[in-house]
Amino acid sequence: MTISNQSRVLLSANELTCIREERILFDGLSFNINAGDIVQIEGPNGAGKTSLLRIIAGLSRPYAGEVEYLGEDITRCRDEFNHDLLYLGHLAGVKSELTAEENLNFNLRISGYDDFDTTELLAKVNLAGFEEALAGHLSAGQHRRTALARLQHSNCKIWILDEPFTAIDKKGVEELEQLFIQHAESGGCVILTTHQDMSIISDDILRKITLDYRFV
Amino acid sequence: MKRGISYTAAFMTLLQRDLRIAVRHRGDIFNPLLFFILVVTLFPLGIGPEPQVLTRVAPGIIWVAALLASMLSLERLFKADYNDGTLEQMLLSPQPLSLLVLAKVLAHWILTGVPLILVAPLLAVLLHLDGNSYGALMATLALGTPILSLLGAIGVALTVGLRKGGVLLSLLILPLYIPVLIFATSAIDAAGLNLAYDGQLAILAAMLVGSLILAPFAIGASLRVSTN
Amino acid sequence: MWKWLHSYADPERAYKLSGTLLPWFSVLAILLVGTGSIWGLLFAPTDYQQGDSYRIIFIHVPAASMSMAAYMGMATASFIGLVWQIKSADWAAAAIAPIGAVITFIALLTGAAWGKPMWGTWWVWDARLTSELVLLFLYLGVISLYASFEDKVLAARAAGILAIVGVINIPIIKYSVDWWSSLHQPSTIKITEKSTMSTDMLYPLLINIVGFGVMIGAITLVRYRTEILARNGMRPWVRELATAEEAK
Amino acid sequence: MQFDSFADFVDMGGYAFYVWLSYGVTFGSLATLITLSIRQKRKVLIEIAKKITREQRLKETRGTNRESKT
Repeated sequence: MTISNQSRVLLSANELTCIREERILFDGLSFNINAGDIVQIEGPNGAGKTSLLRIIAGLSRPYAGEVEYLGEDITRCRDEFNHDLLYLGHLAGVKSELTAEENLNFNLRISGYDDFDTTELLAKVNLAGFEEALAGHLSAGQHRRTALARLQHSNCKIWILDEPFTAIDKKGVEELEQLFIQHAESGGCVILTTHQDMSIISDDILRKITLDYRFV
Repeated sequence: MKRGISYTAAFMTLLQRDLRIAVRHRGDIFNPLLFFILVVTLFPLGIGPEPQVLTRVAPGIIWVAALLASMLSLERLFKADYNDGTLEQMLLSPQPLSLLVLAKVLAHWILTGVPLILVAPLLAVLLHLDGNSYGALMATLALGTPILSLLGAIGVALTVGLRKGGVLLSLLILPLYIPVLIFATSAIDAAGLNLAYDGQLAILAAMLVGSLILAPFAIGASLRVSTN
Repeated sequence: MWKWLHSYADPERAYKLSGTLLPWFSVLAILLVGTGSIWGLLFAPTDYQQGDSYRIIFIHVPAASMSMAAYMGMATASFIGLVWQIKSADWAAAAIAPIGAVITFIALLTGAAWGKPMWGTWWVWDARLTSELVLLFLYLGVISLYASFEDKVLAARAAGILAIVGVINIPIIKYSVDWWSSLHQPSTIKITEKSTMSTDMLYPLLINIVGFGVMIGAITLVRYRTEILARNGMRPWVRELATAEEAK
Repeated sequence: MQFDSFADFVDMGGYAFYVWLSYGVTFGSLATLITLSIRQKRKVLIEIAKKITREQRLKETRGTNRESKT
């Protein structure tokens, strides 16, 4: 199922339980994510996909259980873990009052990078010429691309992406898929949710974690 | 790819970003200031124009108005960042959260506290503040408004995820503001009577140091709850 | 399948334990508060200065002292809940808050009703009354913050942070209010000096102080049990109770 | 006993209003708090019971959907 030639465990979830407003989304969920994995979390609406991603990213606290990064609880090694984590949620983290360039610049610097060329990175996501445009004036797809440009300049091992393909055209999706494969091959891992079918990442290299809608 | 950005650089990045956004959104700076001026000018209309009465109540009026103006402006401290997802990115940054939070609070203070300090002497003239009190007024505002920003930010961080945060916010933070109000106004009163007021200033300074050290942690913890 | 159920069996145990404790607390509370109040109202001697109006002391002082103690209890529970992530502690804190608010309200109101005959006015900005008022605001803040979050796990964490910030601030607020009131009013107000109290006055007062404490404990247990049920609606044992209750 | 008669007791040396106001409000508000707290339990349980029946319905409809699909 996995393409992991180097089966180093990056992340492991340990008996995760998530309860929201007295409703159990999932419980006793355990899995490992190795270097080289591309993992898709799937399941119907309301099954807790986003909640699971946020728990793995350390944004939400699980009701019980823990997530370990290289064998250590992520709440105990938050700085190291955050150093190796790139998370893109439903909300893009792009401010409409700033230009595309300023947004990218801020997002990269706050993650600690200081050697990058925003013009070049924006060109890679087809935003050449939009550097000076206020993000509020960009289209939904361009807005999303501004956020995704961060992936072009990242040495984080763990990418957690919640619906990264939203509002992205077909060609853009293919480019992203290529990027994910490249990232996985270089020893990283990608954890994502999506409702779209992927064309390049075929089922034999994609690992799936399925969440079911629970009634109890 | 190098990732050796220093704490100072991270701090300045966030500070600059907030200042830049505020400059593009000028209303954020002027609305609380306008509110401050309006509240202060309403008081003489309410209590009457006798200079002696106004002199007596001026410190209280200016400080209460400053409290309310600070609260009004605080509401938006984390709101925009929460709504567009940049707050999540801050929480996931490898930089210490309390540092980033401090940068945001400092930006807020520069944008709302400093204009308030600058305009306060003018309003003091309108309220016939005692001539000896101007120094104390400026000193207490300079020491006190950052405390308001720091303590208020805790309340804002707790309510940022809620839809109806406004009234709740005032209930949460006004009790915390009471000591600042008491010591600041009494310092101004003492100055008006030609008494020493360095004791009150020292207490305000102590509160400032205390909240500088402790508030960022409380704000950070609250933000983690709010973005959960 | 339900793996977390076994390791997290405490809610049920806590529910049962508080159920066993509740009758003892209730009986003791009724006995103590009953004795203290009747003794205070009927048998304690009349104060030579204040006449019979001083009999308010038998509820005012217990309420005032317990309002602060309840806050400390709530903050301690919140702290335990936040640091060690013990959910039963969060529930206890949520159970105490409304009780503390009511007790604080009682302390304020009886203080005012005592102030009217003694000082000639319902309200004075006296240090004690003012800090009691601030304490009421702190309670209301915690309660409304807890109520504002849909997810009560988060609500407890948020309210817990606020309660702890409040605890750090209470001494500062108290000190500043004391200092402020000594600055603004000459000390003409004098309440019964405790040292001159006869034992006939002191005993019912002490009994009522303890009684109020036990009573708060009893009400906390009642609310704690409800809180456990409400927060564990997904567990089978609660569901059994729920279906049994509906069938009634 | 400090009071000679019941009327004396009620009068509280002329402070009847204040004393009885205090005691009345105290025990009144405590009684309200206690009854509300006790009633709350039943309310919570009924609430949970309703939720269970809601979930039961949901399960049935979903279950049939799934069967028809496969």
